[in-house]
This record gives sequence, C-alpha cells and structure tokens, in this order.
Amino acid sequence: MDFILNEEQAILKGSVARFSADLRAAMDKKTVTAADRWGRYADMGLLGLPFDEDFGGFGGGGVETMIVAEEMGRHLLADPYVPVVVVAGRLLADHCSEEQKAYLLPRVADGSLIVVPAFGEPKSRYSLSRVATTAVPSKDGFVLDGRKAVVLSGAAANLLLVTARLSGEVGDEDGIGVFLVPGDLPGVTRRPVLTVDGREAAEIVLDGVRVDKTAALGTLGRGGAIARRAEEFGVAALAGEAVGAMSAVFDMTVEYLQTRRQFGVPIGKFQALQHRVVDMRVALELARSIAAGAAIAADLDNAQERRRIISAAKVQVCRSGRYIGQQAIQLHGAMGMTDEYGAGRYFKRLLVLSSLYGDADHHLERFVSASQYDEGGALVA
Amino acid sequence: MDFILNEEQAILKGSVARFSADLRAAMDKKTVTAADRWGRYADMGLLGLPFDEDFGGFGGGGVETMIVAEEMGRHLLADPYVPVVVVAGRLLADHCSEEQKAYLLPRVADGSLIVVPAFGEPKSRYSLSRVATTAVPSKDGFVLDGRKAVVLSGAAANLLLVTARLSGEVGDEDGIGVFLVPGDLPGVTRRPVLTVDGREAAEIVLDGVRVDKTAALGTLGRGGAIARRAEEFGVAALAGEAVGAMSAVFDMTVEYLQTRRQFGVPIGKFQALQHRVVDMRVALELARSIAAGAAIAADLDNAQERRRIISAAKVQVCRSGRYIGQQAIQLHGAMGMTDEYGAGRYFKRLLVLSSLYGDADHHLERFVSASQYDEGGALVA
Amino acid sequence: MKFAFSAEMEIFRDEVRAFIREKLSPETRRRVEEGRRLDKADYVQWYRALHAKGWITPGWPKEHGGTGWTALQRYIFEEEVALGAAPPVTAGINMIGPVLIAFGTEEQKRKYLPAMRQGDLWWAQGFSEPGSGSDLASLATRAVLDGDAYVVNGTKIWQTQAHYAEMMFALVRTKPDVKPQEGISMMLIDMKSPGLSIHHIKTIDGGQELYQCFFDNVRVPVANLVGEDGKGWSYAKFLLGFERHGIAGIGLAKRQLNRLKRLAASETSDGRPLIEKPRFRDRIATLEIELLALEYTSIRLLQEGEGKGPGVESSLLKIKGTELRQEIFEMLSEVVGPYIIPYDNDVVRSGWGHDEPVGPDYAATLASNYLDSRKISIYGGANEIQRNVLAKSILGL
Amino acid sequence: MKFAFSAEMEIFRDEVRAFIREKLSPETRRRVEEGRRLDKADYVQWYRALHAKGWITPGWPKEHGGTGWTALQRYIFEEEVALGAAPPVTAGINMIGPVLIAFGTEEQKRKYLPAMRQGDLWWAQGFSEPGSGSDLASLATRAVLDGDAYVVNGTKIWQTQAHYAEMMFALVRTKPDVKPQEGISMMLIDMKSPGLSIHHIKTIDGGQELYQCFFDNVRVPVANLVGEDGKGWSYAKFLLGFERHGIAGIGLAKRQLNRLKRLAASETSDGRPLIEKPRFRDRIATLEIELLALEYTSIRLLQEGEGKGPGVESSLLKIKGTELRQEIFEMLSEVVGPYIIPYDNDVVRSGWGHDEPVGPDYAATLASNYLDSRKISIYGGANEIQRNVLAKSILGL
Repeated sequence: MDFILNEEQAILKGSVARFSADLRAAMDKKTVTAADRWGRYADMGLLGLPFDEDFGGFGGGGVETMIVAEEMGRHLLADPYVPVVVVAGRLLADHCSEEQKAYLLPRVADGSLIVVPAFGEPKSRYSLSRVATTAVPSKDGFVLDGRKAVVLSGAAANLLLVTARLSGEVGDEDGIGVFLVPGDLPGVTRRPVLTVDGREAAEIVLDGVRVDKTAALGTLGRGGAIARRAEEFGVAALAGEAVGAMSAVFDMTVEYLQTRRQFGVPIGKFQALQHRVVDMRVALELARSIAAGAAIAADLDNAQERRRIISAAKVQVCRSGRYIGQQAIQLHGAMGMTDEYGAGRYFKRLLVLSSLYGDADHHLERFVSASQYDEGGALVA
Repeated sequence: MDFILNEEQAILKGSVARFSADLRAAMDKKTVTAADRWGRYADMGLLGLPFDEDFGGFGGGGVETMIVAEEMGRHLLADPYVPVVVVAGRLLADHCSEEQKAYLLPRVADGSLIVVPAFGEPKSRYSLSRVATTAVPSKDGFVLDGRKAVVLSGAAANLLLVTARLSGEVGDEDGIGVFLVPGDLPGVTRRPVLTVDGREAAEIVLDGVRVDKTAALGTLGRGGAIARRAEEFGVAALAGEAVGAMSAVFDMTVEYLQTRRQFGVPIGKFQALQHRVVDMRVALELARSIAAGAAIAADLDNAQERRRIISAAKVQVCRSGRYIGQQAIQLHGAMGMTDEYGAGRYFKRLLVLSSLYGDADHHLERFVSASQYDEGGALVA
Repeated sequence: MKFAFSAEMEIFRDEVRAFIREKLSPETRRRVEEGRRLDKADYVQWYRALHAKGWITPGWPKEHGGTGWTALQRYIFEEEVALGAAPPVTAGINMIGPVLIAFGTEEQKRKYLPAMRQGDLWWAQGFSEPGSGSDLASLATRAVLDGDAYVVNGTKIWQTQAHYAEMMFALVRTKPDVKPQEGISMMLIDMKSPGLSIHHIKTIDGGQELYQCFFDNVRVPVANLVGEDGKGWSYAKFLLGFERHGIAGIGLAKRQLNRLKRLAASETSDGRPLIEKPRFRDRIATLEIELLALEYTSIRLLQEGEGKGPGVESSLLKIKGTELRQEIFEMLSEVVGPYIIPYDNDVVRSGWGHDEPVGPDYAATLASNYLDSRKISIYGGANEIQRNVLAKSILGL
Repeated sequence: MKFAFSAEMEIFRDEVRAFIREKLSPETRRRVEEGRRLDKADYVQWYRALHAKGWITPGWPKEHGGTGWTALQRYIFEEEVALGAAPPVTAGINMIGPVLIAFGTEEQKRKYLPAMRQGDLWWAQGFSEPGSGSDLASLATRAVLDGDAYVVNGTKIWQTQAHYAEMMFALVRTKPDVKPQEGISMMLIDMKSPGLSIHHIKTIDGGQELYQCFFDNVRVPVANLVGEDGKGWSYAKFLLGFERHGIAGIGLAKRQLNRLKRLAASETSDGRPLIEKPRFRDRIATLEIELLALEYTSIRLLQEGEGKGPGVESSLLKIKGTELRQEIFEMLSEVVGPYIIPYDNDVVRSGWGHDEPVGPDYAATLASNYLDSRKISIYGGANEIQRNVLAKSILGL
C-alpha cells in the first residue's frame, strides 16, 4: 500500500482545505445559502470530480473523493456531496448510456442537476436487496409503486435513483432495477424531514409513477449489485468524511484540555485525561489509515478484496467515531453538552455517519462473508 | 434478594477464613501434604457440608459451599473441593439409592473417598450432551467404552462419575447415563497431567469396563440433565472461588501501588493507575454480587431462572477475572511476570476457573437460551 | 442469604406499584416511556399525588414529613418510580431539604419545608460557575454584606429548569481573604430578585432544560443565609453526600433495556426480528448480565451499609450505573437502523400528533435520548471525579 | 496513493521470503510456529544465515555492514521474518550496535562490531534495577574510578537470556552529587568478570529467560566506558529512540491470528467448526479489522516519516500493537476449550515427543503463550509510560 498522495492529489487536498475553511467561515457568518455553496463546489470543479473529462469531470477515483469528503467532514460542510457526486454520480457514470451521460453528467458537474440515491425502504434497514417497491413493465416503460425511506436531500433533488423490484421476492438478490425518476413526476410524493445533524431527508411515496424504458439503468435485474457497488464508493468517501470530523473534534478537545483550568492547572495536566487523549488519538489514526485504505480499495476490480477492506473501514470508523465523539463530549464536561459549543455538532454528524450506508454490525457481517479462509488461515480470493 | 449472611453462615465464614489462612501458611512452609490437607477439611466438617446430617453432613446449600470456595480461592488452596464435594457430592446425594448414600456419603465426608465428575470428552468442549463414550447393557450391568478428558483430580480419585451414552447420537440430550466407576477397575487407564495452576488432571480411557446395574445413578437416560444440574452447583461455587482469588490479587495490587515508589512517590499517586484500580474494584464488586446471587440461585427449583442467573454469573466472573488478573500483572510491572511473586499464581488459577465448567461464550449462550421474553420485554418464565 | 425479598417488602413493592398505576397521569407515563420531554404540569400532577400519599419526602426525618422507610424500602420505592415511568423528584427535596432540616433557622424551616412537601416550591441549584466545574472551591461569585442584606455579583451556570424555580440555593464567596473553602457561604436566593436574570442554554439534544443565571447587585436578606457565614462548603459536602439509594439507576436502566428489547423484537433485519440475530442478541445479553450484576451490587451494598449511611460505594454505583445506561442508549440509537437520522424537535416534545410518523413512531425520540444520555456521566460529579474519590478511599494516598 | 507496494518492493519481499524458506532451519520454524521455547542453537543457526547473506544488521549504517534499505524495505523484512517464524534478532544488534557506531571508540568498534555482525556476540541489557523500573533515572548501581578501572557495585534486573550473554551494556552511576540524569554513564561489562553473578528468575509461564545480575566490586576497564563519563543517559535515550520499524509487531500479530483461525477451524463446538459459530467468528473479525487498520497505520506513518527518523508514533504503534496481540493470545487461550488447563513445562519446551498428546497437540503451548504475552505491554517501556510520552507530544503540557 502506498499512502502518500501524488502531486495532483496533494494539490487537490490543499485547495479543497482552503476552500472548505473559507466556506465554513462564510456559513458561520450566514452569508451563503445552500444554493450558493453548491455553486461554489461546481466552480471548484468538485461536483464533476469522478467523471471523465469529456463530461466536465477530472476522472478522479476513490482517493480524490475521499480528499474532498475529509475536508467537508473537518469543516462540517452540510452539503450532500457524497450522495450526489460519489454514490449517484458513480452510478450514472458507470451505468448510463452515452447519450444519458452526455446529458446528465455535465449538469451534475455544473450543479444544475441534483441527483440522489433512493435505495432504502421503511423495512429494509441497511439491505439493498430488501426492495418491496415494484416496477411493472408497461407499454412504454415501467410503473413504479412503493416507498423509499430516509433519502438524504431527497426533497431538494431533481432526480432520484430508485431501486424497484421487477421479479422475485423481497430479499432476493436478483430481479431489481435502478430507475431514474425525476422528483416532480406525477405520483411522486416527497415528505421532507429534518435530520439530527440539521440537514434534510425525505420519505418518498411512489404511486403509479410512469417512467419510460430509458429510465432503467444498467443490466436489468442486477440493480442490487449496481446499487451496492455505488454505495461502496459512498462508504469509502464517508469514511474519509468521518475521519475529517473526528480529527476536528479531537483537535478541539486537545485545545480545550490545554486551556481549560481547574485546580490551578490546565486540565490536560491530569494523567487520566492525558491517557484518554492518547486512546482517542489511537482510535483516530486507526480510522484514518483504514479510511485511506478503503479509498484506494474502492477502485479495485477484485470484488471480494474491495468489499472486505471497505466494510472493515466502516466498522472501524463507526467504532472510532463513537469513541472519539463520546470522549470529546465527556472531556468538555457540561460545556460539551451545549449546542453552542461545536463538539456536539461533530458528535451528531458522526452519529449520522455511523448509520449511513450501514452500521458497524451490518458491515461486520459483510466483512465476515467477504473473508473466507483456507485451512492454513490464508484468505481465499 | 437478601445478601446478608445469617448467623450460622457468618460463623462458617469466619471459621473457614481462619482455617484457610492457617492452611495456606502451612502450605507455604511445606509442612502439609495433600492428604494432610484433605484430612483437615474433613476434620472441619467441610467435606460433608452439603449432605444431610444422617450422612455426616450439615445440609449446606449453595451459599455454604460458596463461602468455603471463596476462602479457598482467596488463599489459593489447591484442593479439589468443588469437583469432589460440590459437583460429585451433590450428584451422589441427589441420585444415589439410600443404601449407596449410607455407604458413600459418610466416606466422602470423612475424606476417605475421593469421587470426581468425569463428564468431559476430547471433543465435547463444554457440552455435557456430546457424550461419545458408550454404555452397553450386559447381563449384570453395563460395559463402558470411551475416553474422558481433563478430569480434575482424576488420577487421585477413588471413584469416577462417568457419563456414557446408552442410546442416540452424540449431542442428543437423552440417552445418557451417569455411572459410578471405581478408578482401579480393570479397563480403566488414567494418564495424569499437570495443570497450568499446578494441580493434577487425568485423561481417562475406558476399555470394556464392566460395572454392575447399581452403578447407574438416577433416571437412566437422563444423565445429561443430571450432570448439568450437578455442574450448576459447581459453577456457583467456582464463581465464589474466583471472587476469592480476584479479591486477593486486587488487595495485593493495591498494596503494591501503595508501597512501590517511582519518581519519588508511591506509584498509586498516578491518576491513570488510580483509575485503573477503580475499574478493577468495579469489576470485582460486580463479580462478587452476582456470584452471591448464583450461590443463592443454585438451590432454586425454577430451572430457567436458576440457569439464567448461574450462567450470568459465570460470564461476569470470567470477564471480571480476566480483567482483574491482567491488570494486576500489568500494574505490578515486570515483577508481575515473575513466578515468585504471587500475582501470577492467582492469574493462572483465574485462567483455569474461566475455562472450568464452561467459558464466557458457552455461558452467554446458556444465558440467552434461558432468557425468553414476551413482546413487552418481560422475561417469560 | 435468600432469593427474593421478604414478604413485607414484596407487599410494600405492590403497594408502590399500585399507587403509581393509579395516581400517575397516563399521559405523563406515556411521555416518560417514549422518552419525550416533560412540561411543568407533568411534574406538578405527580408531586401533588405524592404529597397526598405522604410519599414526597421519603428521605427526610420522620418528624419533618419523612416516611420512616428502611433503606431497602427507599430503594424499592425509587426503583418502582423509575420502572413505572414517573417523573423524578426535584433536586430541592433531596438536596436543600435535608440541609435546611439540619442547619436552617426555624424561620427557614417554617417558610420552605411545608411548601416543598406540597411539591409547590421549586429550587435551582447554584453551585457551578463557568470557571468552576469540578473545582468548585474556586468559585468567584461574591456576596458583600451591606446592612441587612448580602449584595451578590457573579454568575452561576447549569441550572436545570431555572425557569420553573422560585428559589435558588447558592454557594457564594463571602470572605475573600481566607482559604478558598473557608470563604464560601450558602444562601437562599429568590429567583425574582431584582438584578437576577436567567439565560437559556440550548443542549445538543435540542432540549430547553439548562440555564445560566447572572447576578447584578442582587440583594439577599441576611435571614436567607444558611447556617453560619463561611460554612457553605461543609453544607455542600453534607448535601452532596446525602444518601442516594437509587444512584445506580437500576430502575431507569431496566426500563430502557426493556425498551431496547421491545424495539429489537419489533425491528427486522433481513426479514427476521433483530433480536434473533445472534450479534445483536449477544450484545443485549451482555448488557443484561452487567445490569443484573449491578442490581445485585446495589442491593448488597445497601444491605451491608444499612444504618451506616452512604459510603464511597455511591461513587462506584454512579460510575457503573451511568456507563451502563449510556451503553443501553447507544444500542437504542442503533436499533432502528437508518431511522435514527430523521429528527424533529417538536416531535421529540409532543409526538407526531395527527401526522403519519416518519418510520416507526418509537424512532423519533431515540437520537434525542442518546444525545441527552451523554450528560449522565458528567453531571452530579463527573465520573472522573467519582473515580478520584473512590481511588482515594481504596489507596488512601 | 496506490493499492499494493511497488513491483520492486514485491520482488524484494519475494527475495526475503525465499531466503527464509531456504535458510531457516525447519525445526526452528516449527518451534516458533508452535509457540515453543528456543534454544541457543536455534538463534545461532539463523544468525549465521543472516550474516552470510549480509542481512543481520539492516539498521546499521552501510559502511558498518548495514544493508542500505529504505524504511519500507526494513518494514517488509521485519514483517517477513515474523511471518516466516524466524527468531528475533538479539537486542544487542538493534540497541548497543548503533550506540557504539555513533559514540564508541575505534577500539570498541573494532572489537565488538564484527563479532556482532557474525551473530556471535550476545549482549545483556543492564538498565533496570529492582528499585528503578519506569523511573530509570533513579538507578543506584555505582561505579567508582580506581586507577584504570571502574569498580561497580549494585544489581541489574530483567536481563533476557543473560546466561547466553558474553557482554552487558549497562547504565551505572559514576557521579553521585549531580542531577540524577547527569551522573549516569554507560559501560560495557564482560559477563565473566570476577564478582559478577547471575541469578535466574522464573516467569509465570515457566520460562527460563530472565535473570538478575549482581555486581560485587566488579572491575570494568576505563576503555569500556562508552562515550563520555556522565553522558550515559543521553546514549540510552538515543538507543531507546532508535528507529523501530516493526514496533507494532504486525507480522507477529498476523502469524498468531492465522494460528487462531487455523485452530478455530479445527476445533468444534456442538459438532460444528468453532470458526462457524457467529459469536467466535465475530470476535475474530473484530481483531482482523483492527489489525488491518493497525497495519495500514504502520505503513502510513512509516511512509509519512521516511527520512525524518522515528517520532512519537512509535509509542502509538507499541501501545496498539501490544494490546492487539494480547487480545489475540487471549482468544488463543479460549480456542481449545478445557484443553487450556493441562500444562507440562517440558512439553512446552520440546513437544510431546513419543507420547500421545493430551488433547490436540497444538494445545500444549497455548497457556504458556498467553501467560508470556502479558509481558509485551510491560517490557520495553510499559504502555503507561508510552501513553505519557504520547500525551506529552499531543498536549505539550
């Protein structure tokens, strides 16, 4: 493994870091709207990052999107970069027709089109194959019926990537399609809800929604695998975002321990708190390394190895994130419980990130199933 | 729950504590043999503790045997009290004929007869129903063939309580018998091995061993349940023994922290070590309480409730014991790694106790299966 | 040693349970069970009921309206109150009440104790300051004698429900030139005093419970001094060390663990009840075992300490009790899967009303409860301080 | 950032692997894999092979026989050596070697370095004393100059394999009246010196590795002083801070985790392979994930630090690496069920020989390995000290 950024990546990291810090400052001054922010991402070229140059992009891979996500996490930028650019963006780039790509990708890249994955359902938990929403073939295309749950930025999106079942039973791996559904199509009802980290999600009802044939992306019936592959890119990026958030709240905690005085000394002088900070730092470094590993692995062709590393990263990031977030609050004392102080905002973001695209238990299961060994204990490829 | 010892129990505890301390001192001076020690237990009346007065006993229950076991644990008395008196003793008292009891129990109580359970087999792990040893009915009784594994004091014992299969497959709950087998019977081969805590166990081969009809104890075919019930008494007593050992090694660690000086102060002045000691104390108190609960529960008629509490106790005691033992070594530093210093001896005893009669994973399984809930979350009796 | 409590204790438990079932408003019970925030009315209704029964001040001496219960009875009472989803008793009753009984003037007793017994008088606690948290002895709020009153200047922070409080019991510095602990006095301050203002502090769960209080030349009559001038520190220690039989929060933990099991039976994963998944079931079982061990520890220490008053064991129970409850709340934040993400502060307070719930209706409060749970290892003496206290008693260094 | 190492590095890895496969005695390999104790012959055979290949002192400057490898090559080498079940290199080569190269006299270099490169010269480390463990600066062993020699009195403890050692590098106090650190010198002591006696210390696993050394007027020639009198403390810091690329023990952890999985596949529970039980499998998976994260951390910190020398990161790697390996050894103590209980010290050393094994043959060393594993968080700077060091670098307080 080579963890050193190449020159282009290092330049990207530097410019995204400056960009994100500036954007945070503007948000704190309330001088930018969500639309302004999205426009700035577009201007920076970040929204087309994973696309080919032909489509207004830069051909970035897992490492590049992780770099962006990490800085967003560090500065708590409240924008749906990962769902739109990484998950939906990669899915579109990999499964649209050339014609669709020519239309869609430049619009995602310039910020005029917000497209989000709508894979989850009220009873699906984190499974992408427990799809009860149905897609019934019609003369010109398909009719979609069902419900989609906790769709991040689902109300703001112009386009939804909806998984729906063409055949088989709920839970079957096969028989699922991915459909492009404009958010304002007749029969689409979107109910916006706030999220615990102050963003927006939507519960979506699809009631006899008619889409044409070209709305079905990729190999028909393989939608579970298609969604899962796109979500893998998302998990790898999220892991980076979580590392950014952990890193920021860790720094904040260190500074608090250096400056908060009790009993005549900075409280960072107390050995029990010192050792806690060390354990937080260990948790942070483990998460940082494996998130980087996941970003690299996201582009691997070997599906088993890729899944194994990405799921390992999510497990570690969930655990490190819980620990670092909880200890950050604890070490800030009562101050950590106040909304005004920033630690709590990172804590809430980390809570969302620990659930999004599968929690630690879910990914532990995926890790185990991707880890098959021979009798000598060697990983079977 | 009432955790206060009654007057008789308090007197028993006091006299066993003095007795155990004296015996430990004699052992340290090497002035007593194993046979001497066993004789002293008999003289104290401890070997007949659970038996009715008619048979030379005191009618003691789970609490009384826990009291004895705890003091033995505290002073690291290396005698097979729990296997002989608690597990085998209770099994004999509950399942022998009156005639057998009249012969056997007074002899166990006076120390002239050492009888031990031989339930485990090379492939049985902690299950009492994975019995591959066979008992084939013959004209006068049964012929036993098979192997018994890690039988504590199996080489020293006069009598073995052997589980053997009468019918069914390995793993079946039914079809198992418990047989009284004299250790010197033709066909019985005993291979003694040392144990990690410096005691003795035996691997036993039964090769065409002929026993008569009266050797079969209790309801024929229900040997799995019979052995399990006896082992429950053993687990409850072991939990007490482990608490005694934890308690002693905890005290030893506290004293070390108070007296060992580095950097000009007793090392117990360092906050990180102080907090470690607190966590050890918490682990100890949890183990102590639930071990007491298990001792009380050992005499309950409600099998589900009994099993639930006893298995919970073993899980907690295993976890507390590992933690306290490991931290005791760590806080003693290099000194903790030396055989001469006592912490390591407690550590090794705790290792044995964590395995004996089922480890934490095994009892977690039993706890879960004994905990069935209704939809409101209430325990279903 | 015996399994189960005595028959008298079981009769007593049944009596407490029946009382709660009968007298606690079903609406309040539902709110507590669902993890919603309470209004003042929820508390008042319950306090009135407790007062009518004579059960509102069980910890006070009998002659001042206490119940005369044994420590075990108080433990059972507190467990049942928590299991029955009743609101907690105000801090005033368990904190300043015993102090006034022990050290207050006759006038103070006459004026405050009966009102507290009726559940009408709400107190704010005025100990912490922005610069004085764990290190309370460094507090800087000053009180200068001026005729028949002290003039108080400074600020106090982390008052729970100060907007309901009529009075505050506060620690203030009356002597600047002595050892820090010796210059502190305790006084009773009318929350409507001129110059006293309160400022709401929003918490991470969106809650409205916490306040900061500012004192700008607030005049406090000399008659409101508790005990002697300069002895406030010892009264505070008396108050903080006051017997807390339920400090491990066994009843609270049991109620949340039952909630967790109920939700895990209702939620599905890959089409099976989540509670049947070995991974999730094992984690619950581990919590159950620790809770059982902690429950037995609570009862055992109580029985061993009967008549001796509280020891450092309360630190042990606080540490393990809070950590265990936090683990339960953490699992509660995982049980509903992605439905932990939606969050509406109004719904946390009042439920979905006529709207269709987003996800299962029980999901709406889980994130709030998880966030809020992080405070329990901080408030009432942070667990780090509790560990210091316990270490000192073990090591004596 | 790229998946996998460069092709050159993979070729290098293959070369190392082939070398180990070819040159390491199969008997030694088997002993290491089975967790048995090694004899001196095991080490000597391997050191000779390393010497012949020129790979015995990779960390030394090239002109003194170093390999000139990059940090990553050294990491790969150390990982392969551990995975390949080769014995570790002696403390002398990685500790006193670099000190002599940097601060030794020409005569010392001539006398000791070639012998060390041949794997013939064994060193004992003489730092700790019974009263000076973590607080090394308090050491009390004295050396008084008497003509052309220092006369040494006192005792040193925790020497590993002192019975094999020809020499000791020791810290002794030569100046009693200055600041503790400033009065310490480093000297090279012949283990056969009159007045030097060694005493075996038995460890909890029954091992024979540790010793205490006593000095009764031991004469040490002035020529054996390292560097300047009174500068021993700074040489010790130089030595302890010397680059340790493999400090996380990734190769060791991987080998033990593979052993655990192999045994868990071989053992059965209720008739099924233990590794298929979700409870046991999940615990292994958790260790695997942490090991993967730690492996990546080792490599990342190495790459980030290339050319900068070791930082406080080595403390981080030591802490997590030792704790993780201890967890693996703890699971290894559970994998064979009741067969963790039998224990024969001779069998731990030499195997069952012609006897039929008691239980599975792989069970005999597991208890010994578990007991022995407790030392890794104590030796080489206890993890508490590592945490102090790391905290200081983070907080700067």
